[in-house]
Amino acid sequence: MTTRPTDSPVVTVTTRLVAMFVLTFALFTLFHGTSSVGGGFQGGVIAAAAVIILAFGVGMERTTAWLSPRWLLALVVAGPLAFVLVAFGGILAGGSFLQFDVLPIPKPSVYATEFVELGIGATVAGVVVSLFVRLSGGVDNE
Amino acid sequence: MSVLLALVVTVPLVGAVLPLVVGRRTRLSRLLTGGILVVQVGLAVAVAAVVARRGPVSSVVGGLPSEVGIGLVADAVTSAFLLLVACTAVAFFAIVRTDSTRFGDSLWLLLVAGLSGVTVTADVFNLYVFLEISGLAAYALVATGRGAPAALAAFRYLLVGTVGATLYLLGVGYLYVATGTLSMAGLNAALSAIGYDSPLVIASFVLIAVGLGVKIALFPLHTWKPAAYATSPADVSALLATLVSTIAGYALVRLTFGVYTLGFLTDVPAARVGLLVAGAVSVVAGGVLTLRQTDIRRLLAYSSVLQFGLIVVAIGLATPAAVTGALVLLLSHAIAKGGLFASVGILAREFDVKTVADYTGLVRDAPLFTVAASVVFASLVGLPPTAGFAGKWYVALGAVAAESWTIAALVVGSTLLSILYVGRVVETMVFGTPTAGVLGRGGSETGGQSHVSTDGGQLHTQSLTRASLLLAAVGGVVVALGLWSSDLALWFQPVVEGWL
Amino acid sequence: MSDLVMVFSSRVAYVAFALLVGIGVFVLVDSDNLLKKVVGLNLFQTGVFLFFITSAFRRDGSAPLLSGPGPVVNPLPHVLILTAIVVGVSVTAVALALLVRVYDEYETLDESEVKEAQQS
Amino acid sequence: MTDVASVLPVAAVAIPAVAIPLIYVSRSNPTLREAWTFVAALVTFAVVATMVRSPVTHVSSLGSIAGIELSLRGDAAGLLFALLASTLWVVTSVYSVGYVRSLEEHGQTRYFAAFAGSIAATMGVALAANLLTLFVFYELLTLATYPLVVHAGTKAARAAGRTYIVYTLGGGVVAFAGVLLVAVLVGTLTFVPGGIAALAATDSALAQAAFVFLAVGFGVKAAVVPLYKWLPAAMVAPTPVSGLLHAVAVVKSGVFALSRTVLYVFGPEAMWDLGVGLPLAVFAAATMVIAGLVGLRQDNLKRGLAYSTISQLSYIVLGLAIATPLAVFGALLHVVAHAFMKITLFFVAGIVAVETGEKYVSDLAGVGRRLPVTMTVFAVAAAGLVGFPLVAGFVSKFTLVVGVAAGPAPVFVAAYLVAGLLKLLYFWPIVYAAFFGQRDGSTPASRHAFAPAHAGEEARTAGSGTAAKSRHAATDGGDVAHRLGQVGWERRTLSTETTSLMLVPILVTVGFAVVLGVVPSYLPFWDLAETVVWEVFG
Amino acid sequence: MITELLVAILLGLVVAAAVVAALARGILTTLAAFGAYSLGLAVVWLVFRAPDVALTEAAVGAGVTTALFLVVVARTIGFGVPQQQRQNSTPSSEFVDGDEATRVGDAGASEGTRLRTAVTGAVRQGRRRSVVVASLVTGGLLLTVPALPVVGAADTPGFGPVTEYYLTDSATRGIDNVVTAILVVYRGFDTFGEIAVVVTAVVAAVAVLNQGEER
Repeated sequence: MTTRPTDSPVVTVTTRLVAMFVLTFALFTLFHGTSSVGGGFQGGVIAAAAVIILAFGVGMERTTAWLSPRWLLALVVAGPLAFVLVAFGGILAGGSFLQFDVLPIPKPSVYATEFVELGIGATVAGVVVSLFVRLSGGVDNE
Repeated sequence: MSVLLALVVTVPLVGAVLPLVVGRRTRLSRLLTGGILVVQVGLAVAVAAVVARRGPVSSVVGGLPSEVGIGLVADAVTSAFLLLVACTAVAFFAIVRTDSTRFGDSLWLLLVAGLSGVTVTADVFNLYVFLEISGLAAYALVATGRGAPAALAAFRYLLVGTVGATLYLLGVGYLYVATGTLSMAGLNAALSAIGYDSPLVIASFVLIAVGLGVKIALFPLHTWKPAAYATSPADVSALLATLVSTIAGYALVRLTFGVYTLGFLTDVPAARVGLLVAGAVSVVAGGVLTLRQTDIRRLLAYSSVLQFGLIVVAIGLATPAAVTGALVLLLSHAIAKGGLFASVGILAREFDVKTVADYTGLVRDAPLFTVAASVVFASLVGLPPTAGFAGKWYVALGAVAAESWTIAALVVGSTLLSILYVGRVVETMVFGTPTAGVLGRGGSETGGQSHVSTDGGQLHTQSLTRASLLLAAVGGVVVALGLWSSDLALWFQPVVEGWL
Repeated sequence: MSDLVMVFSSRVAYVAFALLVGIGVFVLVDSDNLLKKVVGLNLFQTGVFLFFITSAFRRDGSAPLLSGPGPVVNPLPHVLILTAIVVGVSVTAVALALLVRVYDEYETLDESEVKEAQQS
Repeated sequence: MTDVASVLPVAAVAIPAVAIPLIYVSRSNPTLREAWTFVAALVTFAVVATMVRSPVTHVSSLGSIAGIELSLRGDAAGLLFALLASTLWVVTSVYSVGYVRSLEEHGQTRYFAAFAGSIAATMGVALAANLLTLFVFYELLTLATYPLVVHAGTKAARAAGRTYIVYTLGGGVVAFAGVLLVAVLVGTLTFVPGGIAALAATDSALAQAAFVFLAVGFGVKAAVVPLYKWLPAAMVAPTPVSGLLHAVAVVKSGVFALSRTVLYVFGPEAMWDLGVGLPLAVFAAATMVIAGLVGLRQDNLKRGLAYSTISQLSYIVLGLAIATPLAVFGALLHVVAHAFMKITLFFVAGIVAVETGEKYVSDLAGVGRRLPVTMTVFAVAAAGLVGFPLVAGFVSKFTLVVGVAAGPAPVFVAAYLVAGLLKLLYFWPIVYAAFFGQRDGSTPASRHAFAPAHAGEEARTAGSGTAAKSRHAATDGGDVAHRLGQVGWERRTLSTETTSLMLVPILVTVGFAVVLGVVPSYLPFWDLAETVVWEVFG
Repeated sequence: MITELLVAILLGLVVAAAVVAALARGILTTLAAFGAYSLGLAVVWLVFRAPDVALTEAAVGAGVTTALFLVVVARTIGFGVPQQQRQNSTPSSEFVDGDEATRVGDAGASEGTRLRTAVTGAVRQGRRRSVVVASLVTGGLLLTVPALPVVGAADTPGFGPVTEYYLTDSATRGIDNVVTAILVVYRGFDTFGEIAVVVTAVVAAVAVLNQGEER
């Protein structure tokens, strides 16, 4: 049933609007992880929720058409990559594994944390969307 | 140096991404995975070398104060299990795994990462995270088996395994509420300060022990194991049989003595009795259930229930000899069982021999296999001079030293339980008269049906040789480990003494 | 007796935690529908989450944001549960994937029917 | 004697072990395969002989298991047993070739390989320097002999194998408990002549328990009542196996382990102080008499010999239990004497089976005509077992009786006399019937004196029995005749009665038995036994 | 006190939702109850001053998890009418049994999931066993409740030096949200592992489904 496109333009438009709004909210959550409520998980999951809403509203085929498997894979890989960069960055900067305050950037803890959060958000979003697509029997992300 | 411990986890974890990004190039994926596994062995060797030279190493991720950050630690015992994980993973990957898929390769690495993480972490919550990584990878690996039963077995495994992990998590919660810390060293100190007989501490121990008991597959929490191991592919069942329960058992040892300490077992006799009873019940139930199995891999899985019962009994005894015995048994059982699952799995895959009856008269077609299997089985039974005997000897020594006569009788008598099922298998292999060529070779006068066509003869001979040589190597290892068990015990000694 | 009432009424959230875990276990053991077992697993896990979040709470505390006023609740259990929630959804996803396969093979997700199918 | 690190003890164990793969790889070439057996047997014998002649004690270490060193040490007691086993392996190898070839046995490679493995384990038992090492090889011996017991592969053989394995491994488990207790009590397992001193000073209840465990555990292989059932069952094995393993290697390993326990772990004095010497003696005496009585009723020749073995083993155990210097000396001599005599008897039984297809005493009346030399040898060996002078059994038995009479419970002398009488009652009719009986049963002597007809048993074991007979009948025209209705035996002479591969071995073993009976100190066994007694009792 | 009362009421609702999810016969009812349950919990988290967890719970529990359930139900047993295959495989007589009337309420329930329930005493015995097991678990946990600190107490070990460190140090680092600070900076290794769990999940799911399709 979720894979069947809905005919009603009202539904389609509404879900697009809602999805846009949710996606914005997701990004907001994602970027404000260090200063207020939110972070990578929350942002990532909400972003994925936007895609899911879209899929329920406009149909799975049309949703997945927008989703490039390559991009999804890139998203999934982003989190571990961000972690590894920061982790080994800490070592290269003379600190220890995954040490933030030695990184040669301004406000290292804050920005490095933001960076990692972005990676987490990307991975979570990518994974949840992939899972949703695969479980609903849609096109796989290979 | 501190980065070494982090690398042991990070390398396979990040490496697990590589098979995903190479796309459909299966060979490349296999090559990369193999490479990472080799690197992992190197890392484990490095850790062992450092430990040998300087004693235990520890570090805190992120260069934080130890009580704040997540600690990693490696001592003599840790390094032995790290080596076990790394070596087993690469050996079975190279020898037993034939049809790699990139997702499977990735899961393989994730399992290694999770188990290595469980081994080196010094933080009880961090342990949960790695327990879940290894768990998820294991469930999925089981489901890579062909056919419906594999999916169902994996699903049941997932349900039970997740319940176990969640119970463990809840135990961690109780510990945290009682102490306000999650680091093992911090907990060790805090628990003795607040008193071991606090209900929260006892509750946490029960939950953690039951949670890990699921992964260890103690009776009656073993239900996931036989089906999962009997339906998964040869390589997977070998890997899981070697590592999953073993590392959980190691975690139980580590937590019992590193966190709760002997003081807890002394102040709360019920906890010790609980461990002893749980172990004893597993020994007996495992022994009895093993006798009733017809499928060879289910039989092996049930035999693990018996073996881990002994290990838990040894933990409950909590004497230096018994704990040494538990560690030796963990290692020896892992190697023996892994080798058996691998070779038996290869035979099941290539020749469709799956039940004990299928092994009738195997010696004619596969004499080396039969002899090697007998040696490995002897280790499971605990006959000298194998490693299994050494482990049992230490445990029995501990039981006698503690004057726990019932337990001593159980440990010594468990040999008889094992002999019954092992004897049946060996006798079938050696003296049974097959109705047809067992492996579809050599024909038969009665014109019975062979299991496979003779077309793939060459390939089949190869895989039989492979299975036989693997098992022979494992047999050599269990005997060598038995003959060097004193050195192994000496290697563990400082750690065990530190615990007790 | 009234002591006991006091003890439990001051720990209502912990009582609820015990109940939720129990309900989760009940569904896990009782349900014949494999899908529903996964729901039970989720109930079970969230019950444990309740334990953690409750333990972090302090009566006069605010959310663990430094910009906020006054003492804050304990942030660490929140972190642990954030992690655990993500772990939980991951497990659920894998469980569902397995069920898709089980259904493809047996054409049912009813445990007793699966058993029958397996035996035949 | 001083201890010297040496490879010889390891070599004694390793050479038979190395022979196993060699035997296996040359499986397609029977001559080469058997050559390996001979070479291994001779080299092993040479190694042991070198140690016997050497003025020093050879010690070698095999590493350690579970914190206790695995080491081998060629002391007097060990060499006594090692020399016995290696000598008889040479003889048995010759006999085996003749036997399996004559019967065209299946699985000959497995047979020879397992045989070599059994010898390796026996050497380990003999030369073990401590209780754990002994236990390790004791268990290995069980595993190595199992394939030989079930060799026939028939249902009966597999059932016997199961009985064998349950008894012996079960005994191993009990012995394991004993080893464990000793380790915990005194922290060492190394053999000390006269016993580990610290053991006498420990908790006597635990020390008693340890002794009981060890005695029961090792008593299984020594076939002490009531743990003897496996031995008659194991007689389904091929005859050379019965001969070497179930008259020498396996059962003597049990006896030898028991003597190590008594003489080198607990010490004779401590044993009696603990109050466990008397019960052991009672069990031994009971075994002698019971086995003698049951043996009388056996019509199957090999089973009868098995019961005789059970009885004779307890001669030794009783000597050890009484533990006066002379009794121990007699016991050690009897280990040797019984080995030579009993292996001879088993070999004769094998020849009878090969040449005539008969397995039952009641079918053997008059067989002395068909197998004159063989049956003469049988008579000599039997006389020795009964205790006639000029054969080995007389010397050892006499020493035993004198030693026991001088001990704390002289009443046990009676057991030896009764058992000797029972032996006479068993062997005399067989020998008499063989030479003076008639196959048609026309004289009273032709029938078995005490056993009922074997019809019932024949039906039970029909599977293997008739197979052997028919195979035999096809190859030997001479006996087909009597099967077709002719009664009586064909008369044959030394050169024609059987293959020399089988005849020479029995002549050699019986020769040894006679030498031991006439000039007992001529062979090194006497000196070795003397050294042991001197070591233990000071 | 207001908070306590609010918490009690909310928890009552949450437990009620859980009971509905547990006892509902149809899978759709169960899932609806489960969604409500998750939302309720999210509100509880808010009241307990855990906004980050609340946000995640709402998005994951009520959102993603429920959505995943829905697509899988749609793909497998379906929501309403019994499956075609089922009618082929089971005799129609099974549809007629005494309990049918009680189920009419669950219009959207899958018939298949309840075919066999309530037919025989064996099932009832199974249910009794489930109740016993669940009661034992709950009872065991309730035993520990008196030993737990009073809800809202601030003098527990949890508010010890470690938490103090987190609060002061993340202020020095300039991270306002302490949860984020702990998640990434102090317990980054956990989060690393957690990312790995997520990746494992997708790899596992794809591997599982691929294997199914390869048949």
